[in-house]
Amino acid sequence: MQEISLSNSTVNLDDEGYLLNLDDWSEELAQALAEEENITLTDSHWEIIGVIRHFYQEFGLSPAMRPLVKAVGQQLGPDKGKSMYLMKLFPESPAKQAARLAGLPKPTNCL
Amino acid sequence: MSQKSILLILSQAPYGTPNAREALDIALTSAAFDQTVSILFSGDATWLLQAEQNPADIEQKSVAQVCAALPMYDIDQLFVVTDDAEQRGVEYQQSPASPLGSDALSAFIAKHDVVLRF
Amino acid sequence: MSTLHTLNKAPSNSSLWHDCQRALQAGDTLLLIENGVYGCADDTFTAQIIAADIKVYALRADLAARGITLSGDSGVAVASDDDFIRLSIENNKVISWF
Amino acid sequence: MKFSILIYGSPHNSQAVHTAYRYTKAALAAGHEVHRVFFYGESVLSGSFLNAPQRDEQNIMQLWHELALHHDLDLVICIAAALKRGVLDPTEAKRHEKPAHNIEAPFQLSGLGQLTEAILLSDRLVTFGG
Repeated sequence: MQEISLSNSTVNLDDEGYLLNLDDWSEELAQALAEEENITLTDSHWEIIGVIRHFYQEFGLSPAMRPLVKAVGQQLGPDKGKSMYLMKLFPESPAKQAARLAGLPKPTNCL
Repeated sequence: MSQKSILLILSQAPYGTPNAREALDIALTSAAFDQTVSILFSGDATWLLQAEQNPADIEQKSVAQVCAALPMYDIDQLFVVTDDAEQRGVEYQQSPASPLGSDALSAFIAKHDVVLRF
Repeated sequence: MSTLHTLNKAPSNSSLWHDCQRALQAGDTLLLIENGVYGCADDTFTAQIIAADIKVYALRADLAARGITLSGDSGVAVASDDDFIRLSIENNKVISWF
Repeated sequence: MKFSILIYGSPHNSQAVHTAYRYTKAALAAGHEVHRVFFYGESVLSGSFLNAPQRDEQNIMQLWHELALHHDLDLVICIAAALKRGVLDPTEAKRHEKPAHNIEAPFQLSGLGQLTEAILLSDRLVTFGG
């Protein structure tokens, strides 16, 4: 288990950095997780985090890459609904990294 | 990798056993690997298409929600055996699955390369 | 394009037998395995299928385990494990009904 | 010919795992290739070395184990199905902070993608359900 310290609390994470308790998510947590991965969250990142959280709410799944690209395209327009665009924002692996920052479970249908 | 036409026949009810959900996970994964998967809802699996499922009180995830996600995974070849749904009184009319009569079943099944049935 | 179907439940599981039966096409093969071989105890279950130009086999080990013997004129053939492999190859795909 | 085997039935509550075993053995004996055996659903319980049947009863884990060593078989247990049923290898036991594990080589945990790959690369996929 890992921990991450926020201003008023400490949040538990699993060994891969995903939240143990999904209700612990906050924007401050997303910031802190992003810093650990050397990502500075811009509006473009927040848009994607919003899309992926909405996806989880609607379907009960953390999306794999293809459905994530599709959801982003539907909600933010075709220019952003491209894997290249997501790779620039989340270079490690967009589906996994965005799910982690958004406080969702690790996607199980990933490659 | 090569392409094969994969048909997944679901026959079990959405709740009570994990079968339906585990079968859908095969579809989601195959789609993530860029494979074309068709899904046929037959028998008690026609209940997956029932409107207004709310499994919150039995503390299970909604299988209907997963079905709703299928088009996002580009799984849009969905079919329902209408005789089975109607025999059970399933309210499937709003679902995106195309109707298939049981007399057309054997020909439909025969045209796929790989058929998994759960 | 023909299919090998395997069926592993007794005919008392009538919805499974019904679902399997309506998926069979002329030229297909049905192999009864496990409790499916109880379908050989009464010819009426298999006679209808055979009449539709479907070959019907029952797996030897499962017949023996359950004490089921085939009546000579039932039209059902006994299959060894090797026959199961051969039938899987002779047909284009295998669908399992369970 | 290249086969892959998908097992779905429980080792304790169905005959599926044993029928699949006999099938695999017969395919190998006839000189065919078995590309992968994929354990899904309740069949993941087959891999546990903590199953302790009576000495005079069948030990299905042992049967598969010996067949795999003899023929260099790829025995894959679906990781998602396994974890929720308490089937873990040392790595997953550590990751989930569990005090024990119950599977080891030649069984290995992997994702459902291994099933998709097996479907694509095999001439026949044969399912054994519960």
